[in-house]
Amino acid sequence: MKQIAENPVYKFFLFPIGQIIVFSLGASLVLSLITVLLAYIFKFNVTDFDLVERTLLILPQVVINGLTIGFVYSTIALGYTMVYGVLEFINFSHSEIFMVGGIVGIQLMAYFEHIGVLSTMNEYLVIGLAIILAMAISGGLAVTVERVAYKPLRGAPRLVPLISAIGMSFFLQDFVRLILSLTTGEFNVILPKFGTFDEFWVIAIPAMANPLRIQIKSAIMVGVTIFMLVLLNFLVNGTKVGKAIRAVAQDRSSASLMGINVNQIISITFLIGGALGGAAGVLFALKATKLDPFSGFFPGLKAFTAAVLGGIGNLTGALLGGLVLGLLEAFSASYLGIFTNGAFGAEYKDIFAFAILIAVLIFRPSGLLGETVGQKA
Amino acid sequence: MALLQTNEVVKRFGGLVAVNKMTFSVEKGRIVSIIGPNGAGKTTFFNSLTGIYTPEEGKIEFNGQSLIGLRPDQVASAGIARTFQNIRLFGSMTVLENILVGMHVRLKQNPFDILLRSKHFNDEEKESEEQAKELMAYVGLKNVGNELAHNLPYGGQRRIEIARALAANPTLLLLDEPTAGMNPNETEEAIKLFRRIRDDKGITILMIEHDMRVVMGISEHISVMDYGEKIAEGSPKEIRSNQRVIEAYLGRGAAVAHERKQ
Amino acid sequence: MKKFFSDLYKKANTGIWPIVIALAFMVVGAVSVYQSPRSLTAFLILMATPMILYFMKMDMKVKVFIGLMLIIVILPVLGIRNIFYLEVIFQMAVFAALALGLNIVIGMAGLLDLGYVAFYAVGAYTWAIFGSKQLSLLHSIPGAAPADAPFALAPQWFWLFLFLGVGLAAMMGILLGLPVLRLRGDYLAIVTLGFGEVIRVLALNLDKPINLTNGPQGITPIQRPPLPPEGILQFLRTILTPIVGHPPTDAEFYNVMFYFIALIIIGIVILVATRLEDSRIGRAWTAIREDETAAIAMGVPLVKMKLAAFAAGASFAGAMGALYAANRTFVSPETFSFQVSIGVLTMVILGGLGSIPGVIFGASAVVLLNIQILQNFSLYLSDLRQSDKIIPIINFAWKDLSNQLDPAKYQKLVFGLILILMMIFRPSGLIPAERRQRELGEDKIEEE
Amino acid sequence: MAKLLELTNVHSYYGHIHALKGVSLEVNEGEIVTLIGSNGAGKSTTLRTISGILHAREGTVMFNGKDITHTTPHQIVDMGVGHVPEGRGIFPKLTVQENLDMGAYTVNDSKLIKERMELVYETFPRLKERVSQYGGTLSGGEQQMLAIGRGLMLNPHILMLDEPSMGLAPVLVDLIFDTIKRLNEQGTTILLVEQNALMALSIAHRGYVLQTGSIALTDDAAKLKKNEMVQKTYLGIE
Amino acid sequence: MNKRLFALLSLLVVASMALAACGAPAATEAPAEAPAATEAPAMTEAPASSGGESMGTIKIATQSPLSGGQSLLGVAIKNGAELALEQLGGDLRGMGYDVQLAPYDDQATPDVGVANAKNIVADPDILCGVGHLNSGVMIPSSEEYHTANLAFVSPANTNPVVTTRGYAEVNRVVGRDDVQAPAAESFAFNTLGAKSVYIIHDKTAYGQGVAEFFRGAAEADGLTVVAFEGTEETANFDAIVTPLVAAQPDVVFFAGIYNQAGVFFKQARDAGFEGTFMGTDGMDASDLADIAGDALTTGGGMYYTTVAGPASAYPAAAQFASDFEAKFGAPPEPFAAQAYDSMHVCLLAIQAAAEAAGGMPTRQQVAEAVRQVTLDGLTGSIAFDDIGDLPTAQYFILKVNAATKDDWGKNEIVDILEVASPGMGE
Repeated sequence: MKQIAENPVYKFFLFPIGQIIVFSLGASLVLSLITVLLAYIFKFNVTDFDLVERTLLILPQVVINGLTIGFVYSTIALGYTMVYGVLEFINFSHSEIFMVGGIVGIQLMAYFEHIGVLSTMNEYLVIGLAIILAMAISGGLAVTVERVAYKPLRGAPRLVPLISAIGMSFFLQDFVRLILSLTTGEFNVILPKFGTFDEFWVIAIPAMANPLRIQIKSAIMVGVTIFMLVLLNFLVNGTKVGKAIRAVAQDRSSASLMGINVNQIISITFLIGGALGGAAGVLFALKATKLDPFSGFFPGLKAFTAAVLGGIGNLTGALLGGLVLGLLEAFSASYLGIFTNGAFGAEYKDIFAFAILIAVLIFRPSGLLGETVGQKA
Repeated sequence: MALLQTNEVVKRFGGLVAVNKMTFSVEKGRIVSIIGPNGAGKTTFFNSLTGIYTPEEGKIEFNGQSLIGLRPDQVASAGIARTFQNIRLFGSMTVLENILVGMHVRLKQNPFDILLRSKHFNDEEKESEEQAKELMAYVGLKNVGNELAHNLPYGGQRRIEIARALAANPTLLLLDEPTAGMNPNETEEAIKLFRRIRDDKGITILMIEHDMRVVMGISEHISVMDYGEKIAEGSPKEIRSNQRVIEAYLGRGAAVAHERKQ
Repeated sequence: MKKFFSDLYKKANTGIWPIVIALAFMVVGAVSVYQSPRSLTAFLILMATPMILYFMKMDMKVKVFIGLMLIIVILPVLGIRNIFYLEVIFQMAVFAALALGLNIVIGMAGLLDLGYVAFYAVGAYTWAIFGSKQLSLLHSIPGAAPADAPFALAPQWFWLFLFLGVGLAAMMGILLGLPVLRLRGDYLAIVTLGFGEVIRVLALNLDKPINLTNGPQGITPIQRPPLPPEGILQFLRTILTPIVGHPPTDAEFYNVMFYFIALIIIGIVILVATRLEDSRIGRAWTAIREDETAAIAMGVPLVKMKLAAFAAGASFAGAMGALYAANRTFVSPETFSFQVSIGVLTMVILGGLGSIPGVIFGASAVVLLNIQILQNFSLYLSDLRQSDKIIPIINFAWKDLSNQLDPAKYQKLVFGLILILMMIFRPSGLIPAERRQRELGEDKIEEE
Repeated sequence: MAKLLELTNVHSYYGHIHALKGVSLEVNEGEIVTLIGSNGAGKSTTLRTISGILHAREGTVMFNGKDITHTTPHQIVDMGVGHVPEGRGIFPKLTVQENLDMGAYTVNDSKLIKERMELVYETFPRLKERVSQYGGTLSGGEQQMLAIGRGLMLNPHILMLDEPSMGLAPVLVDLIFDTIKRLNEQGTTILLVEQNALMALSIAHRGYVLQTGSIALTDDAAKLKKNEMVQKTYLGIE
Repeated sequence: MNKRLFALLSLLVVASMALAACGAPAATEAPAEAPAATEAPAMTEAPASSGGESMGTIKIATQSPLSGGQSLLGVAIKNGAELALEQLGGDLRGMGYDVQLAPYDDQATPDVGVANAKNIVADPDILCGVGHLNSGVMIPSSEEYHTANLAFVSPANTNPVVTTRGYAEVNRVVGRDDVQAPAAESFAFNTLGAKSVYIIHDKTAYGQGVAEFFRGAAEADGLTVVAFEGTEETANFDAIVTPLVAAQPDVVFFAGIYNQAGVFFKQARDAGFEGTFMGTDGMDASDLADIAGDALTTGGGMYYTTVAGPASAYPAAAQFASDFEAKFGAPPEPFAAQAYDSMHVCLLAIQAAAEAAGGMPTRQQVAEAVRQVTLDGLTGSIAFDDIGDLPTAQYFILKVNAATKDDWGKNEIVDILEVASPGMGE
């Protein structure tokens, strides 16, 4: 058993994937069961159609929707949580780093379209290039932001870097707008149309009347995020730098006594977090098809919530938190209206998400996977 | 009856038993010390007494009242005040305010008094300010009432902590390594101060201390802890010659030196 | 250089000089505002007077006298000539009260609250629902309000609802506080943030099943408290007409009235905040912020004190919410967005966390920056772009400046930069917190 | 003997607190030097100042002939100064193996790392049984072993140990002290901060007594042990 | 001591900055009470090319969000007004007035909007205004315009309350929620023959208002409302789309702005919705086609209602679009044309009032003149009834034939509906 646990293939590949599968299936299953149960209870409330039937009809789709957005939240949440882990502060401008990644990705595709190669290039190559460029630029931006706005504040009271981060967030929004306005005259950035991502895979399931339809786009989003998560897992757990990051997060002064250049590691952390945010930005852009300098805010807020839900500072927690939040959102938005006969609708999904968050934190004050002894000494 | 009586108190952290079946008592009006190597569970025991930790097992009775399950502020109201091993002052408050916080439990002003600045409020504030000044003088602090606590030198901060603890008019005073970091002169003065606190004010003192001059100099009773357990207790003389104590704490060297001296 | 200024300051701060300077600023400011009511410079000179009064040494009675002159006589009169200034001061007061409330929660008790705007919303909607026609429209479709629906209450009820707003907001504070007290730092931050969003989303959505808030349409008209009796107004008109150049209208009187209500509330808020700070409760809050464990060991009841902080902080926002609803005669969920919570937080930290004068100054500075200085600056540049002027050295015509570079569009960028720079160069705020110095009858240690 | 480490009139501060008030001391190649003193006397501060976590505001710190007063900690480590901090500073959520890896962070020679690792496991066989356990789940004694072992991974020129006996059972204390002695015999210079003064003085060559931020006394260990003030204050001997 | 010195110094710095920044306008400003009398000296530098003697400065304000997330539309309003002032201000300039734009940023928040309103009102040079974008800002701000008799023409606010308060100064060149919605519903029910509709709105006063009235009309006609949802989501509509596709309504009616709706349309079509999309005048932007792509032309296609005639029907509109793009580098967003028309109304009114007064008109005169203006604007013929609404609003129902931005001009009018303003209330 111990042998298997130490095997790198298991440790860095099978285990994390297994973990992701367990998390996503587990969370989906629990929520699905609750929903079906509720459907039976509310059955008599709805007269127009059979509630249970309608519930089951859309259930697979809702789960897929939830997982798709959940993985994106997880990827952004990792950026928050990594920075929190090493510096213990909320990097408010991470949502803008994410937005920049998305915009850079779209702009690259738009450039390919402009020079006329977009339709001839392999579509997956295009996405790959966009993600790589976005990761580079977002990562670089995150490092720059850290150097300019946070590093001088190290050791200051904890609210000080928070405000600086808020200032940076304002600044970046308008700065991106300025650049976009100067170059394109407007600041809606629209994903050019290419490839076959909007199409669906239709999988017939014998036991069900309706086939399962998975959009290729969703599959790409899930696939790439899982790949990134596994990569991150390897980076953090399997490499020297990753160990150094964890060491710095756990005990900064001890880490420096090991000869670790703490400043460098913090920069690397921002680089990785920013790069993840950038990749998430491109994936999100695939789904959203349109971004503007302000579209980072809400996904950022959600991802931040996910990070806290999972236990901020805990990488696995960010993954779980993102999945749970994404699923919760999908379920509440899809079913609230149906169950209450229109009295409440999708607009209550945020209330729902936050109510769950509060409930979770009441029982587990440090999040789902957070340390129970919340505070570091 | 003892002022403070604990019975088989157990405190665990995960698998680690930090305090193991501590049965222990403090008679009213005495100065009692707990000694033991660093990490022996002394401070954890203090924290269990004051409600910061809730022990998993055992009884703690103070003045006939059980302290188990009480919150730290309730323990403080019951008459136990304490200082901390690594000074925990309210650094950005003034020295005077620190002492006033110590009086929190016995101030009677309610929100209306505060907002309306009633006579009661003004009288009470004035009185407590006077008392705080007296306390500062009592512990030997001069001209620092308006200084921010974190601006004071080390010895001064130790004194504020004691003054702050005394401000609550406690029956029992818990001192956690009160002379740590003091030079010999300061330590001498501290010893005198502890004696005075007990003699003038009749406050019972329970302390954790490493400096043997202090421990042996003023304790009337000493308990020795090691590995969360009480391994010995008795008068200073008895402790000094206890083999187990020497091995666990004072060190074999001490035993050797001790024997040689005898 | 530095020495020169500090010597100059010392000289200016002794004897009769402070009074002279204060009066000079006040008179020069007042006259120049009177002469050119739209000049920002003139207004800033006038607004420097309270700063001078606060910072420089002079007899308390003189301070109070000059201060009252400014507040009761000069500002209202100038405000009638240009009601914008009354609005600026009104908003300063509203945000100063919010910032003071948040300062209790964050600055004094050390609890990070990112959803503070919720309490403001509670206060505002309390009066908005009862002080408008909404109660008789509970079953109507939002937006289709019949104009002839009756008001539920007479405008005088505002005064009661001012207190109800305070009470309700305080209750909400406790309600929020109860479940989340065990949370620390950033967990608390995210929960309060969520709470703020929940309140806003509720305001946005409670137009069904019953139409309580009228949804995104907002509630209007909301009644204002009645003006003083006509006799008094007539008297004031007679006095003021020659001074301001025209008989003041009712609308202008309303502005003045709200100015005074806001000032009275902010006065009470300041009084309450300072009195709380200087008491057993305020000391307990600070102690909790500094060291929770030590505080609780000193007998400070953590739960009670934290709830008290939430309640006290919330109540200030509740009062200002009710006043805001009456002043605007309109509320809608847009006013209560997360950005407002963040805005108030920046005021608190920019001014000086935990420092009452700092927080007031921070709120005033941000309001001034936001609605006047940056706005005027961009208007000025916009003027330049429409003129034939040329940037001297590089010989570039303002006209040719790209439309995309229009500075009016980048206020937030400038604001963000200011925040970052302030935090780097002045992390403890514009007027950092200082502890109260008492007369202890001790030998004073001389400053070097 | 060559001077390996030399502090000259070092003043260090924590914020406003003047923690070291002109400390001068030296450690020669191959020595065990101990710093004794009560809690808060500045022993740990001295070590922190040497390893660069804290920078002296006045005075100089020389190591191996180089001025390291303002050098960053990771560079100082790179020069061969190992520091096992008070409270051990174990990374609680890294495994024993990973903790040891961290100790060799600046070492790039994998063969050397392997050698050192073997040495550590040989010295502390208990650690070998716990390779894949998290640092935080170890007992106090094991953590201390891990901390010292981690310090050894660097193959330091000088190893500074802060309270290695803290919280340890007598048997373990003996083991640790034996290990320290053995390391020294193998050529590692040791600067030892210890509250168990007698124990420390019994293995050290020389000692310094720190009181409230300054050196009160320095002498050969054997002589210090007999010093009346030392006996009274730190050894509990009347 | 040092801190206080800093505070004082920083104050001086702020003051001197403000001096530097605002010295110039402050110097040319005239005292409030007698604008006309003291204007002359300030105008010595009026350009000679304008001909005639200098009569003074007239400013026309715009207020809309120029920064923040809603600045896309807010800037469109400012730009539309700016273009109109440039192109149509000639007449007033010919009369010797220096006409300037004073753009204010209301940041889409009522606080800032009202403060700016008071600032605008306090500037005696400002005689008319164009704005706002958000009803939530317009309603409280217009209280100030009302008390100061300052005419404001709204290019975007469709909330009935804006005009039903009966203020003589508040006007709009757009329809009302309760006008547009029934028009759209009638088209869906009668022309498209829809049996069921899914209503979705953007949770703004505008979107929700239209949506509510649409629902009212639908219920009256017996058109089944499958669901009524509001959402602030802008990127990921999966959660709404999934039940929508399961319900398969005939029509989806989106009341909101194109940059949110476009994404929604695309995702709904991708997920398998086959019916017809409908939208409001917030959809009238070529970018919609770029965002939604062929989602607009496949399945049941897409229709939207608008008060602005399409470029094909109105040559003026085509000219406007190209001028706009030439000046600002991007095609006009929604409400740019309306802002252009609003500015046009202001200019005509000031001109008429100035001619009538024989000199600088008062605000009251301008406000009265606004109500007399009739013009054929980019967005149809404009005139105002006694509360400032268009007496009859003409709604074009357009069928979208564009899957890309460039084809936007191919949209065709399929119906024109004339709806009378309901006036003050029911």
